[in-house]
Amino acid sequence: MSKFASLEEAISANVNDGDTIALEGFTHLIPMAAGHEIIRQRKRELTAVRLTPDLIYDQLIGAGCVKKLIFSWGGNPGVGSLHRFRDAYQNGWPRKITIEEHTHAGLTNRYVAGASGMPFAVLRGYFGSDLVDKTENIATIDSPFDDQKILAVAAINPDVTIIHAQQADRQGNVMAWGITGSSKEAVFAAKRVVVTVEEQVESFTPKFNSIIIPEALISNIAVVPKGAWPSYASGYYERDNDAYIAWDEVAKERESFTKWLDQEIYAKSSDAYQGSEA
Amino acid sequence: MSKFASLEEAISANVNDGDTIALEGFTHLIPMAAGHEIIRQRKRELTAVRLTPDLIYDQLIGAGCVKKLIFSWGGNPGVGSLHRFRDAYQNGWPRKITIEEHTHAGLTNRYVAGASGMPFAVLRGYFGSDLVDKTENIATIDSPFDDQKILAVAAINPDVTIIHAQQADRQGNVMAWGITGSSKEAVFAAKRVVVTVEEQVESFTPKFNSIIIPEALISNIAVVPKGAWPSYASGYYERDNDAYIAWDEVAKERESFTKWLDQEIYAKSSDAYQGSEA
Amino acid sequence: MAISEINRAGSSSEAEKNPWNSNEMMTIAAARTLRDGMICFVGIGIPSTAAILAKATHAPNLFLIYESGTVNTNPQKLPLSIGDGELANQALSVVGMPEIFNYWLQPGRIDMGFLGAAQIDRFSNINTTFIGESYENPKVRLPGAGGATEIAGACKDVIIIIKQTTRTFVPKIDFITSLGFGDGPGSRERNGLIGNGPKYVITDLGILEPEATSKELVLTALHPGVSVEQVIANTGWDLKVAKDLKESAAPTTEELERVRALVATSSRKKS
Amino acid sequence: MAISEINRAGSSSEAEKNPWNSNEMMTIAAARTLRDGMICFVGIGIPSTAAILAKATHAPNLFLIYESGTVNTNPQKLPLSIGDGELANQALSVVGMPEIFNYWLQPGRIDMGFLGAAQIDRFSNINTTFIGESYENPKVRLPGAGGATEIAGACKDVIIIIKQTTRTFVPKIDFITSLGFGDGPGSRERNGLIGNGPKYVITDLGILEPEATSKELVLTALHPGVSVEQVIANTGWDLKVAKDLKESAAPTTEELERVRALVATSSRKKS
Repeated sequence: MSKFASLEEAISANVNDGDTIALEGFTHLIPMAAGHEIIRQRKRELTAVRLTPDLIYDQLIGAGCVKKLIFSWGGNPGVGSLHRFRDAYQNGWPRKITIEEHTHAGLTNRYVAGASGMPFAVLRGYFGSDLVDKTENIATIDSPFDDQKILAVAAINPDVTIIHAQQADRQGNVMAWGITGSSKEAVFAAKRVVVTVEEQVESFTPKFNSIIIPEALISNIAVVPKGAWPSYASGYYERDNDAYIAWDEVAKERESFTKWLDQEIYAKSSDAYQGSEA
Repeated sequence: MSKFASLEEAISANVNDGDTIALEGFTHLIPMAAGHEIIRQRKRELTAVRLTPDLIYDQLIGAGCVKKLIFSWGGNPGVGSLHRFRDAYQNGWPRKITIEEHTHAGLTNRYVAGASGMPFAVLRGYFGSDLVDKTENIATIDSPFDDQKILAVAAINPDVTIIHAQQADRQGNVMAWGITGSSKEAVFAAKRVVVTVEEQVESFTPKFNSIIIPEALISNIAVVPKGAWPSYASGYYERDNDAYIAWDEVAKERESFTKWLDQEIYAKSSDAYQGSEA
Repeated sequence: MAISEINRAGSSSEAEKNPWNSNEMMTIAAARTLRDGMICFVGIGIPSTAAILAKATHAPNLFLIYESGTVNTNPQKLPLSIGDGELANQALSVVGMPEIFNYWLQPGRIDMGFLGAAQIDRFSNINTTFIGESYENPKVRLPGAGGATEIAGACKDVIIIIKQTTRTFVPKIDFITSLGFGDGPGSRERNGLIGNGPKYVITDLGILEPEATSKELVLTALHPGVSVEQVIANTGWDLKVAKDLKESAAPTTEELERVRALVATSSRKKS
Repeated sequence: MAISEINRAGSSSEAEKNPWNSNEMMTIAAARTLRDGMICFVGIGIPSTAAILAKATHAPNLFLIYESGTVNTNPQKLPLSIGDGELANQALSVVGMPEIFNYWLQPGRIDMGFLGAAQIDRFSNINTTFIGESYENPKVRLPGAGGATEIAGACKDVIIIIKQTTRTFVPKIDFITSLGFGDGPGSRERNGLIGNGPKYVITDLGILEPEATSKELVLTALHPGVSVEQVIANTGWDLKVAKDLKESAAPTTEELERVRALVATSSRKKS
């Protein structure tokens, strides 16, 4: 009963309409191919959680998969706006989406609480920001030991968390290294976990700044080389900054986006994924 | 202004009478030589925090350095009792000590709160245990998001945390690998940090399960080979189980302990520390 | 725990071929309760021996976690301390204790947790803190909770391994370190514990299980050669006995050989 | 932010030898505020350029942390995104974001945090969330808080880098994403913030600092070639000007060369 599966199988088996999903990875190791497969399988009514929506959620939103976005920084890093997100939020195209907006510290701690099986986590955050009045799932509580007011954020427990990593071993354990953001917490917080990896290896070799995700936490693994493109996978390929810039043009207009969607997603099969061609 | 110092200087500069100290390391990398130096410098009125008092705090308590012990499991691992701890707690020799007793989960989270600069951390712990009525610095709070009762533990911020690690680089950054327990949190929680290391190296090489303590967090570093003996330092030497067993005999009687104290601590200088001779 | 107990199973024919002692039987009985693929939170001593034995026999994919931070470890010899180098060297990974307690144990991710105890009562509440009249002036000060309180609270199921005598099986324990079923049904829920509580209490004499409704411990199996009277005589309360009382299968030759080989890997000298 | 601004410092002799643009001056002014050994929480863009410049010149032991998890990083070229590979490759270590926010930022361990903004008011409150009438129907939706709210709250000191126009320096910002001094003295304390708040607001025209008692921004320095009138005309409120108004030193040749070399490392194509 191997957990290795095709990307198509992994998404089909673990992502359902109406799910709360978290595709994590901070700038690095963003599971782009998995996002494309969610679009290809025309999943709908998703609540999509991610610190930085980035291109991956701009695409999911533009394709109409998302009803609610939970996030903490919504731009195209180093480039500008996420046009599909803005068009959906401000103009309702292709559908109206709602948002729940946090700070990085707050959303990270929502994952921490979820990973810990707690109803909430505490931080000194949001204080003085107008976000306090706009954001669900935060509350002020009193310290039982002194007179400080503390901020509590509600746990988030995605139905499925999807991450991309560099390697899986034969048993299906996963190793990622470099910037991992809040991925570990998003994995521990999730009911189901899908991992895409650059490659399968016989065994791991030590790396600085590595984390291991035990097979026991993972629902399915798919080997998807370049699965993080145009973000990057340390040790495999670099961030394609040109593609991030090019996305600005693609996403700016509904027509150019729709054309991209048809040509790059719907017209391709999941196993034809090769980031460099898109 | 190098942070490298002799063990004598490092303890003298950072440990004061009346301080709250945390010498961490879980079974592995216990800073035994640093503990001996605290005894040798006859520090007094210490509040000593550690999940497992182990031999190191049995020795500090027997030497009269400690007024209060904060801990979560007080035995000689794999052997039996900590006789000096029991003699002090039950009979007041060489002085009466008070205790504050937690669970591992609770005391670990006291460090987490301290590391986070928060007044407290939350967990689902102590529930149903009589410890709830005996232990300071815990409280029950209400979840603001549902009707769960949650346990809060107060932050602990030691005046000084001391750990042992395998390596320091030339800049004074420290690398430890293998079991590190709650050491990282105890370091982040502390006002001052002393690290003893097996050796200084030019640069680090990748290891599985390693943590890096940046020089910026450290007050002083001392190179003390075998500084964790009779606990162990992965990659350097193994746990001296015989010494743990032998300690049972040494610590059982006040006379044999006093003789040990005179011969092995007071009669030796700090730079004569060689674990294997003790 | 020296391997020096009298073999209580003097009468069975299997025992004549393969005499075993009560520690071995207790270890083997515990190992048999583990199913392949379980995530187990393991302590030092008999729990480790049982878990390693199970992994070497019928449950090769047991996933063993120790509180020291070793995740999915596969020790080839018996660890002598909870943070033994063997546990770290054979682990898939080693993580900090906040991750162990907050991310692994607390959310109910552990299928089976092992606990020992100095005292146990009829509702499987256990004491590892002190023996005597008061916390402040104990007769015998024990190590305390360590990970036990939250293991008892959060694991889906718990196995307690303890030698059965009237000193250990007492009507009222001197201190509740870790909650079993409190004062009976509903007590765990009122205390906010998410796990099911103790599933088996495995002793050198037999196996006890909480009754489904009352949650009171019932003797459900005798180890070979042990009589009900013997168990009752070693219990400090009026022990309930199951109608369909079973007998544990005697240790097989393979089980015994593996337990003994494991114990032989222990390099600990006897003092 | 293309390097295409008119050099505002046309009159100084230094400028004639070494004409610079306003982005360069803003970057260099920010770099000069950093002292060796500081722990700085850095963002992408001018903050990165300033921090790397300072580290390459007068502050070689600057300790740079980025929210992506890179600790004590020493980038040799300009990162284009907050999680750039260069930041990870040149870091002492890379840790998870809970450690960055909970263990590094929250306890007040950071000496200096950098922030940008779309709008700022006289009490250094900043908006990076939206421009327009309402949160629900913004005219322009901006990226939002990211790390900014807690950077503003917890760093010992904060530098805000922003181009000065009447669109950015406004009487009332449309949304307080991150608190500066709220509505004046005592506001930070009432809100439970532990850091001192903004120390410098560095613009393309000069430097503003909060007045010690009122906490209102005061123009304390002009960049070379800029007039007070020019700054006032680019501020949306009645700007206070310090009595001892200073002039920033013109960029040195070394500063300019290093800034330009850094910017040249950026491999980003202009679209």
